Amino acid sequence: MTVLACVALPLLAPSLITALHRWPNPREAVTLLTAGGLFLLVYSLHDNVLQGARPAIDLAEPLPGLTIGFEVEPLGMLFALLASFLWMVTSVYSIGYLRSHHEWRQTSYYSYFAVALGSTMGIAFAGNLFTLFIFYELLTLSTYPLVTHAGDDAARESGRMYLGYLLGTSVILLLLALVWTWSLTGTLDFRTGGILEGVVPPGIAGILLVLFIFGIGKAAVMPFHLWLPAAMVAPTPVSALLHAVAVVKAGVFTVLKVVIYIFGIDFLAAVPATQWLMYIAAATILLAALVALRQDNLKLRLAWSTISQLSYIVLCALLLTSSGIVGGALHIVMHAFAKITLFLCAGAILVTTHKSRISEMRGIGRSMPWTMAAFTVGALSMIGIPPTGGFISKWYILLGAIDARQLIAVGVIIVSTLLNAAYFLPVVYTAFFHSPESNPEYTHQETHGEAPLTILLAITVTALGTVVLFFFPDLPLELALQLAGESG
Amino acid sequence: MEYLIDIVLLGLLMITGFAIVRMRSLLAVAMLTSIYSLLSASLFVVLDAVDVALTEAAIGAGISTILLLAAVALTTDEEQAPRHTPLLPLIVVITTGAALIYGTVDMPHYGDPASPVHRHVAATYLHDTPGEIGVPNVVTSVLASYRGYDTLGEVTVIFTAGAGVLALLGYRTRRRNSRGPGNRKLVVLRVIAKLFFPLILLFALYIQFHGDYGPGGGFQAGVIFATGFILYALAFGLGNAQRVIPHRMLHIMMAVGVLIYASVGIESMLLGGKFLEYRVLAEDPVTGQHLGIMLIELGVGITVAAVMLIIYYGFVSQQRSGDM
Amino acid sequence: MSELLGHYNYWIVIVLMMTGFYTVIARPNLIKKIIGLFIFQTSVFILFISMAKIEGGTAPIIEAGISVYSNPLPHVLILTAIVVSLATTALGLALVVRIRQAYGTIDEDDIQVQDEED
Amino acid sequence: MLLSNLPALQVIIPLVSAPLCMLLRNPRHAWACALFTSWLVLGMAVMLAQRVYTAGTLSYAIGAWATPWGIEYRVDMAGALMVLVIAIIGALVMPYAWHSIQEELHKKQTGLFYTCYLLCLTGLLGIVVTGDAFNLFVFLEISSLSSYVLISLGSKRRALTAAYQYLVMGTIGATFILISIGLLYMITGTLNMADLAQRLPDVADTRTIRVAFAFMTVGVSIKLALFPLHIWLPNAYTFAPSVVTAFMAATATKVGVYVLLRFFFTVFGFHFSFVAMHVGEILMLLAVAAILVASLVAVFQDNVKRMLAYSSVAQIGYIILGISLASAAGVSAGMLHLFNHALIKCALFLAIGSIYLRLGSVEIHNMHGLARQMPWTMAAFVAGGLSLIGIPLTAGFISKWYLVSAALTAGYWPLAVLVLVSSLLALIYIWRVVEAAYFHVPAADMHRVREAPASMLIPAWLLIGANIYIGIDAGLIINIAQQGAAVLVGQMP
Repeated sequence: MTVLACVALPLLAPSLITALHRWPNPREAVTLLTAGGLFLLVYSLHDNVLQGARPAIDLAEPLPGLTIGFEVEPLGMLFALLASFLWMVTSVYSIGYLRSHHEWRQTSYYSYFAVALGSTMGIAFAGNLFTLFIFYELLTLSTYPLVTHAGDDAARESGRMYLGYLLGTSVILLLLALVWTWSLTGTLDFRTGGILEGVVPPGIAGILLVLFIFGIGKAAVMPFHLWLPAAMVAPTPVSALLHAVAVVKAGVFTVLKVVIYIFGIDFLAAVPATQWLMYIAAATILLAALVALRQDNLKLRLAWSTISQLSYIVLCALLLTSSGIVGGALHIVMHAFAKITLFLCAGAILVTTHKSRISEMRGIGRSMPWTMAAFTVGALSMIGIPPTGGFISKWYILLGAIDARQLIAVGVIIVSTLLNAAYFLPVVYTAFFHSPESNPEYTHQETHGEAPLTILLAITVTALGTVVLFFFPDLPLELALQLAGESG
Repeated sequence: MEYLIDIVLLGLLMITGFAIVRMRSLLAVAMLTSIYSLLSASLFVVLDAVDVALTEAAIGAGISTILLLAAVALTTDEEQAPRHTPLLPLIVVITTGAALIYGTVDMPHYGDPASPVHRHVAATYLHDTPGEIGVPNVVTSVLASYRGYDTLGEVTVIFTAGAGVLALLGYRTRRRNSRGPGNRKLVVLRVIAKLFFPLILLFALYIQFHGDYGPGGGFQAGVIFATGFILYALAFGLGNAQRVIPHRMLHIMMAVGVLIYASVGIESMLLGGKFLEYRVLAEDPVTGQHLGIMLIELGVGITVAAVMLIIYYGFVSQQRSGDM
Repeated sequence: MSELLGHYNYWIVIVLMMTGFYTVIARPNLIKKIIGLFIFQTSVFILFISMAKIEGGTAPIIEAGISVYSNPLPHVLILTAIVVSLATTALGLALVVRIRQAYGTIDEDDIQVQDEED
Repeated sequence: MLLSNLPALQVIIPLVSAPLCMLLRNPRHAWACALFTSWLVLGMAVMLAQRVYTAGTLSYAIGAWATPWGIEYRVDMAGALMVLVIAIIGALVMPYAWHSIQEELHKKQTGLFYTCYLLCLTGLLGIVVTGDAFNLFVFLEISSLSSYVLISLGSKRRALTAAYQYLVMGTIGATFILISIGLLYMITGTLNMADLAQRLPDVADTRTIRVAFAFMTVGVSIKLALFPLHIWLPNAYTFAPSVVTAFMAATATKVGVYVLLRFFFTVFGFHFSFVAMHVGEILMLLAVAAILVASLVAVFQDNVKRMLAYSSVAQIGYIILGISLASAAGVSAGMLHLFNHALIKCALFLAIGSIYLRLGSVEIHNMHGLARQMPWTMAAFVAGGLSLIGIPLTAGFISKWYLVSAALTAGYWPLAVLVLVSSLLALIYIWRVVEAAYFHVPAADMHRVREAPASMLIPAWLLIGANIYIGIDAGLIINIAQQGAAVLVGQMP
């Protein structure tokens, strides 16, 4: 029942939010209460799951043999905990952001946000691939209005791209893979060890794997990655939670699920296509990092960095080793905390100074020290420097690559770490060590101070989280290890 | 001899057909169409299909021609020259024709008594009609009883056409002073019309009730009945004709005909039979058949006559845009 | 040779049918098209009635002393089909009259030009 | 009396109420008559389906004449499903019609409109339940003639030319069917479909039967608007009154498909149709062309009704594609989509009709910001659109799923990809409307537009509800479709 409540609560919240559209404060209170309630619900599940319980519930059976149902397993638990926790933080942030930005259509913003979170919960707890697919599409549709929130031509243009890529890949490739799998095996249940082994020859399995990996457009493996930079027209909290955490992580989460529970990593080892897909993921890591290097718009740089980081997780999944799986699962969490911190900082800068370009941010650290300090923490975690959570996940990823004897992967990880440093540290450097006076155009610089309090609060929480996860990684690590234990 | 007539008629049909394609005056084409119809009616007589011949003559050469002429009068007489080379239509037509000719190769020969057409169902009709229906005209027995449901459909089709023309053309009631062509030259026509009008109606009644024994039936009777009125309207003007049978009356007739037909079917269901099972209508099955056939033929006649008049009124009450 | 003679009737009917069919699809005049349909359908009727013919037979009205009758079933079918054809013709012509009132022309090409201007 | 005569009454009731409806002078009475009849028809259709579901195929001899001498009514599972589709759509469209027709038609025409609607209903039902080839032709003509009239009643003058074009093409199609029936009769001496099916195998190897088959296929294809014989459809759907479009889009072409199925599988038999005549390959080719071309054309339309009309051509392509696979899975996927698409398209056209009523236009560029003024109507349109695209939890998804699965099982993976790609095209054209209505700054005079009346919203939302219900629990409908397909494909290897 709790499982169902986790999905239903955010899906039902919009009705209340819409009803209260004339009273902003109660409306925001509903969002905050829902977010808090959701986290508590999810949290209440984790103990059982850690002890090996797998709470499950079946709702309907649209097609014979295909059910809509939920089942909680360690990876889903991890993802749900992450998303619901960060929703709380982002909700606080959103209130400050939208109000100081005087955004329009705030009611629909909060409503769609809640639906998006509900869909994320649905993905996290999906008991089979079919259910996962349904919520995957629902997530796309519910985030579309958020992406086009601005309502201008640029937003509509980006919205088209967003929808085109995500629905396009999922309908053509992913759905094809789904139907194919179903017609071959008669089921789409997630099973330990996969459902395809013994049913499908490795050649067909390779085609299926290609369909799956590219079909999950949310994982943004090249060449289906362009929607992510396009989605950056959305308000910053959307980019922060959805396009650094919920949506993109839903993508890589699905990849992990498919690899572990549909194919099974032992079976995939016999499939030659795995190797090639891993190389594509590796290429995405490097290429996206290179592109990020050249971006002047901070949000775009973050977006390209996300593309690169997402492929880390895809790579992990395709390494087919248990430490790789652990690394991938952990990276979902660690990257989430770091990237959301970075986005929230970018939003704080935008709201306070109306600047979005890195070249305009000279000396900004002097007027916004808290924000930029948090930004630094996020950047360090992205690079993987202790004491931040990013170090831990990168450690496991590296271990996984070495276990798999994939020297190329090891090389890519090392090179990309350098690239990470190359595109994040200059931002920090510009903010703190460049003198603001050097640019006469921005003489009114000193007039602004720090960001609004709610925003700062949110940033502090996520930045602290990034550090705390280095010292106390127990909860995610245990879940990840349990996952690896199941899969391997 | 029969074959000779057959060939001559077919030849004439071909000539008429080609003339219809070639000619540009729509008035002439309408008349040629009438001739085409009349020729086919003659051919039907040669082919022993007297009922069909009667109908084709009444419908094709009669009503259809009147409608065509009315439509030409309301629109234009001259067909413009086609602007495209008719290459695609030619290809389509030649392909279709070739396909059909290909299909004829395995057909039973013309007039061949061994052909399956004559053996299976039809033979039974010819054999059983006297005993089961008690009507000499097998066409009537098949039309009204064995396949009576088709005929209900047919009445519905004609009802649909009536409703459609009403919806499309509606019509205005002509005031009494609009007495149509008030020309003195029409005196002769009027006298003749007065003479013929009752005769035509009488003939219609004969056809209506004689259908069991000879060619004819409700359908042909309805058309002839309507033709009588059309003649009347031509001679004395639409306004006068409409005073004899007002629109509302036609509406009611048109609906009532269908309802009579259907209610015969429903009645037989109420009496415990199947839909249109006439034999339950009376104690003796053959009497029941007779009764049923008579009633449904009446329904057919009423609806057909009403619809024909409605269509005619609809066309004639239109004004040609611009003049008239 | 008998092959040829046995089917000549059908062949002519097919030519007639195609004459009508051609008029429908090749002629731009709306009334001419309706006439084409009429010819097409009437020729199909001849096809049906031809197949009902039986050598040495007579009209299917039972009389003492006659044993060979032509087949009544196609006659019945064609009676129905004639009515259908009349219904179609009447509706088609009614439409043509209305089109003329609305467009001032009954030429397909002229109408198309006017529609494109809309 | 009622139960034993159910197959006949299913057709007779609307047939009788058509003349009754004409006699009523008050438009409101005529509407009430049509409404009552439609609901009665639905009630009977449910009973009929239930009986067929439990008792198997029903046969009813009209006039108590034994087959093949009399005309037989024959309802199997596929037919019952079809009757149900027609009845459901009719029952939902009628309450909707009142406001829409009052607005779009001249007052004098309303009575005749309902009469013609009832006739069209009669014709469609008659086609489905009949077991006699010539009777099929007669009822086909009833439905066709009445639909010509219904289309011509549209408010623009192009409705007349659209109706005329349909009349000419429809009559050519009907004449082709008549020729085919004639040829079949010539060789077999019978008109009863079951009897034909029995006698055909012995004479199947004649050129005459082959030609008959070809003429039947072409004739019916015109009626069901199979590409490239679809050219009458876009104009007809665009300019017909909204109610007519909604009704016809959901029923008329579907009945055409049903007739095709009947002849392919029941009369000519699987072996002749698909093995000897290779109709599967031809249909597959045409279906692929229909899906691609019509979807592409739809993307570029500004008039939403025309866009949906082209989309219908594409969707018919899907149905035919399923059939062309010539497998039980394919045919049941086709039938499933036939049912689902009827629900989807009817809902969409109903929503568009409401928009036309209030906005006076169905052009995308006039719909900017419409969603704020007509939230329920637009929400229905979006929900229907999502179903058309085939988003999960909608009926469209279910049928697409089965279609793709059938194509994969039959080994035609490019077809599976094609189906999915074209659903993206559907996404594009639906989304153009959504974008205009939701994400554009409202036009200046948009504020005077009001939401449609409840009598028009409820039918549309009932259909949407059915769509979603099937999306969540399709068990029953899949079962019916599979049974229907099993009946049709019965003699398949």
